[in-house]
Amino acid sequence: MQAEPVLVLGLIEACRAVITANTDHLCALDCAIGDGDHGSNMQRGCEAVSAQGTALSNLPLPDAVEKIGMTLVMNIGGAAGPLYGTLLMEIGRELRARDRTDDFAIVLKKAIDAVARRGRSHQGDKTLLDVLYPVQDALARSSTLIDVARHAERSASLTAAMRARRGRASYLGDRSIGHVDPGASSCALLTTAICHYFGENHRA
Amino acid sequence: MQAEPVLVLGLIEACRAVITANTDHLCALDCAIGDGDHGSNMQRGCEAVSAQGTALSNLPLPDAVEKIGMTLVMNIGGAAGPLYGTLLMEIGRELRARDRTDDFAIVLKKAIDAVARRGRSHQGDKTLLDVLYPVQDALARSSTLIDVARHAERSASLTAAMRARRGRASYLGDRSIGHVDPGASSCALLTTAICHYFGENHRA
Amino acid sequence: MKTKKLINSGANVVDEMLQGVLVAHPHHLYAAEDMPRAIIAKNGPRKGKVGLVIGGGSGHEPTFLGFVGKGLADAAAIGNVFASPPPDPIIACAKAVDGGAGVLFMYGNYAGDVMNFDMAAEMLALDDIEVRTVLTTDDVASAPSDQMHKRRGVAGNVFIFKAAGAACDLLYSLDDVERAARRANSRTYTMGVALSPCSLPQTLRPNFMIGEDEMEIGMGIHGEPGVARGPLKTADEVTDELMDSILGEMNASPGDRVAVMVNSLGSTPMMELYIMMRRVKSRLDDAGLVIHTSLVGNYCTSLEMAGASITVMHLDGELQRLIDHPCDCAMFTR
Amino acid sequence: MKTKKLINSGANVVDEMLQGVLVAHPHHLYAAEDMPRAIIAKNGPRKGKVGLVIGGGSGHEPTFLGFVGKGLADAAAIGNVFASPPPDPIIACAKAVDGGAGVLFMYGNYAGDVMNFDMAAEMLALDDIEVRTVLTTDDVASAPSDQMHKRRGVAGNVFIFKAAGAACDLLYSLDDVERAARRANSRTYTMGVALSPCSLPQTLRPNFMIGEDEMEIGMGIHGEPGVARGPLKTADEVTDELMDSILGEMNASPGDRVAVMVNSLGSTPMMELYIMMRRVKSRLDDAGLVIHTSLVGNYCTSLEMAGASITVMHLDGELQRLIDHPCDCAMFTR
Ligand SMILES: Nc1ncnc2c1ncn2[C@@H]1O[C@H](COP(=O)(O)OP(=O)(O)O)[C@@H](O)[C@H]1O
Ligand SMILES: Nc1ncnc2c1ncn2[C@@H]1O[C@H](COP(=O)(O)OP(=O)(O)O)[C@@H](O)[C@H]1O
Ligand SMILES: [Mg+2]
Ligand SMILES: [Mg+2]
Ligand SMILES: [Mg+2]
Ligand SMILES: [Mg+2]
Repeated sequence: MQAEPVLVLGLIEACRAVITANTDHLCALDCAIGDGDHGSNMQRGCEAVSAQGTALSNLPLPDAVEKIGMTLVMNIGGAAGPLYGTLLMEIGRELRARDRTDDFAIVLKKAIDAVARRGRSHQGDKTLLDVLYPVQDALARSSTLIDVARHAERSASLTAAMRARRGRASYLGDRSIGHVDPGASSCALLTTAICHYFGENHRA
Repeated sequence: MQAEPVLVLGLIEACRAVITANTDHLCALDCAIGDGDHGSNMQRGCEAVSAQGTALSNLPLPDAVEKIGMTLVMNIGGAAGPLYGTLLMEIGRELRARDRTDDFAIVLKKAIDAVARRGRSHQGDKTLLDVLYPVQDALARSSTLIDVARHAERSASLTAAMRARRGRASYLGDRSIGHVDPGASSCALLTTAICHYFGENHRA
Repeated sequence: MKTKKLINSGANVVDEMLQGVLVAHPHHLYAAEDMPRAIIAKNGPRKGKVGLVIGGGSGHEPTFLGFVGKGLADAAAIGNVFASPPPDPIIACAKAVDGGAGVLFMYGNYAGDVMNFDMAAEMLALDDIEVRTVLTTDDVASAPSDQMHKRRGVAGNVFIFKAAGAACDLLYSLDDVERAARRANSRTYTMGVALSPCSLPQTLRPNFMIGEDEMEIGMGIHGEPGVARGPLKTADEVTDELMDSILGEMNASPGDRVAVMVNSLGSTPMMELYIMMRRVKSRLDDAGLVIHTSLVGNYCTSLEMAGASITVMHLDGELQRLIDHPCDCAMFTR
Repeated sequence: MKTKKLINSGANVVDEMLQGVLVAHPHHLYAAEDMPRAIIAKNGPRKGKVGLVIGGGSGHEPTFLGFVGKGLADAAAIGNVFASPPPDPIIACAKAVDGGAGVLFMYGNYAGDVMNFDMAAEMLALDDIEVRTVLTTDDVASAPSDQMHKRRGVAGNVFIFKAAGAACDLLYSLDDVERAARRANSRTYTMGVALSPCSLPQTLRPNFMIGEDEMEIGMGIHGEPGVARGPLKTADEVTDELMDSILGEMNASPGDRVAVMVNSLGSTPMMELYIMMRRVKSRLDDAGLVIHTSLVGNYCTSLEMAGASITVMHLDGELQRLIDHPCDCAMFTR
């Protein structure tokens, strides 16, 4: 199973572009309930992945995805690095472990569970999991790409009502309520960008 | 020669009052061409002298004046302490050394020269000497109290045109021009307050 | 309004800082090969000694890299500003300092650090390097006392790392180092106050807003909000608030000895720290506690944040010996 | 807008600071009897040794009191914020440290300090204590090189005092201590840059105004204006400007050794100092000069002023030995 080079490069660029356009916004969200660096962290990660673009595009898809995860881990650091990194490394490993690639919802579920284990966190803790699980859910229900993206965005905004139980925001207790979680926001932005990219280029 | 207790106490209070009323102003002048503390320095000195009021008022006048000078030295520090302190210590000593107290202009001249030696400075260097010498001059010419005070104030404002050659302001070179010297300003304020006090209480 | 900083580019601050650190401290420090963010003590690691690896985000200098040296940490893994280092430099640190007696990871209890150090430990396990972890949780403002494990690690790090580093230097076994480190952490209490924010070099924008005459008690060292915001008080009143919380946690008896730190968060001058120290002393006197040793200065900062923290380590015989043990680090010598 | 400070009252900051200093450093420091502003080393003065007395205004901590201790200064006379101490504490310092071999006064070249220390020296002469004076004049920004005697003393103090203190500790005669101190001063060059002002505790108002993206090269450590104001540049550009001036003064030959300091004026984080240090090193490399030792941190501050200074001491064999000589001070240990 060889990655479609254009696909991988296109997705990488779509993700990089949406993060770059929202770096300040994500930092501002993180200032409110964290330490203000989530935008810079994500940007650093995306740029490191972009820099490996050509090398990645020649790998089989599972290897490419796993390597993207590793690159995110090693370049983002902080909380976002292990979380997004684990997500992609696990997706890559799961993809490699199975013959059928059409069962992406199951692959994603396993990867998200690995993220939750890594973060010792659960849905409802006001983290990026509160976007990842709903997105997975929508995929499992075979929603349209547009619906998946909408779902991601709504889920991110719903984190505003939550009380943070993990990460820096958890120290605010009730004062975390009323703010969208930065990790949830970046996750929704990435989901939307990915859905949009598939919509434009690879009608699913 | 016993100090007239009321005289000494009255002068001390007159000086303290005018400095207290102008502390911020003197600090602001010092901010422009120095380190911004001249007002606080002078206030600290005046308060230390006031605190000794009763003790001072029981001393013979030369001793009282010398002790005021010593108190200023020991409490002001910085440049103003040795300068104002030397002025008063020398006035006290000169007063003690002579029988006639009416020759105050000569007494003052000797004391100002001692200040200049202490500061290794001269008239025209943009310091309090540029008020002290003109004041002494006016006294030697037996000017009225009102004239002495006017003279002091005009002399202080004339320091604005000078280029500082001593003290912190000297590092500004030409950029010291255009600002009134803080020490000259405090000296004029004190002279005016003293003249006013004599005018009100001891018509000379 | 952007904060003025003496930097070249927001993206390069950490790498350039580390280059400066290495040229300034060539007798104390070097970077692991091909891993500039793994800073190793020249004179610390040795055979048979437990290796102590500390680390965390940058922006808290001299924490962490200043505490690398003989008698203290053997290595520090350095992250970006306010971001945990990734596993790579952590692994490089562990490998460089492993003397066959195992490695102890110590760092502040933050989700990001936990995840990255855990990933590193998992990978090291594959190489048969035994790794233990002791999180520092000294910030009493960050969770109630029945949830100590949730607390953040802040300036108390210095004393806690110091105790653990001494235990390593004295060739304690891994079990004993871990025990001593846990004990050091459990007896160390910090609380801070912030007066003004800092700005990340990437954004140059203040990371929180605070009124012209306000202060925030209990703010974290990355600008995480604290327990109470209120009008700025006098140094004595602020010190009392911090000491009330600390003493309330301590369960100390008259005659007990303590190590004390009054720490600047970055831009608070030493003058103010010593004014607070004076009050700390009178509060400890009132409680009958004896200052065994004290530190006053910049030990765990948040870039140029204004504010201060007070740390009290409740000594016992062993902790006292460990705190007194000499150390020779790039930015800290005892 | 008033600057927020952790103080009790603007009038008491120095006395309260000193009380804090004494409780924090009881093994290093004590105050002369009835003279709380005369801070004496517990372990420094001794018979037959020249006594070194330093001093100046407060607000530059750890200068001056942090450099009192064995191997460095024997005492420091402490003034109010940015104001020379009066003669009284200076005299008390001299009497406390006089070991019969004479006393050396060393302080920055400021009119106020000169007058107060001179008054003290005159009074001590009456008591038959021989006093010599060496002014520090390391600030290259403060006067052209043909008027060295007019220059101010700034962060270079640390190296210059260190060399003189070592000479005292090595029991040099008063003549030789004076000679070494003058040589140390004549070979030490400092230049600084300020980015934002500080506020005196008495007024809580910034002591100068500077634009949101401006810096001032050559500003003094009390906010005295410098040689040029311009737009904020990168760390490398700023370092180059400072190093150009310093190297231009130095008259050094390739292979010569130097002691280097990158000093924060108060609120500039260590991260930025080390970024500058990196560039200092490459400039020294270009000139073929070898860094013998370096200091990076808060050594001579101006309360919470933002900015930094670079000091280079051009070593020779003797200065190198003096700089390497151990010292043990409250806030500085080598
Ligand atoms: N334990 C955790 N489990 C899951 N997600 C977490 C956890 N801790 C933090 N996060 C996510 O990470 C985001 C913060 O990422 P980032 O700002 O890059 O890292 P840091 O908190 O180290 O500065 C949070 O908004 C949240 O979504
Ligand atoms: N060498 C000197 N000779 C005479 N007057 C001086 C000298 N140096 C400073 N002054 C005077 O002292 C004033 C500053 O006093 P002050 O601000 O209290 O001390 P400092 O300069 O130590 O902060 C100057 O405005 C000037 O009038
Ligand atoms: Mg963050
Ligand atoms: Mg002044
Ligand atoms: Mg972070
Ligand atoms: Mg002054």
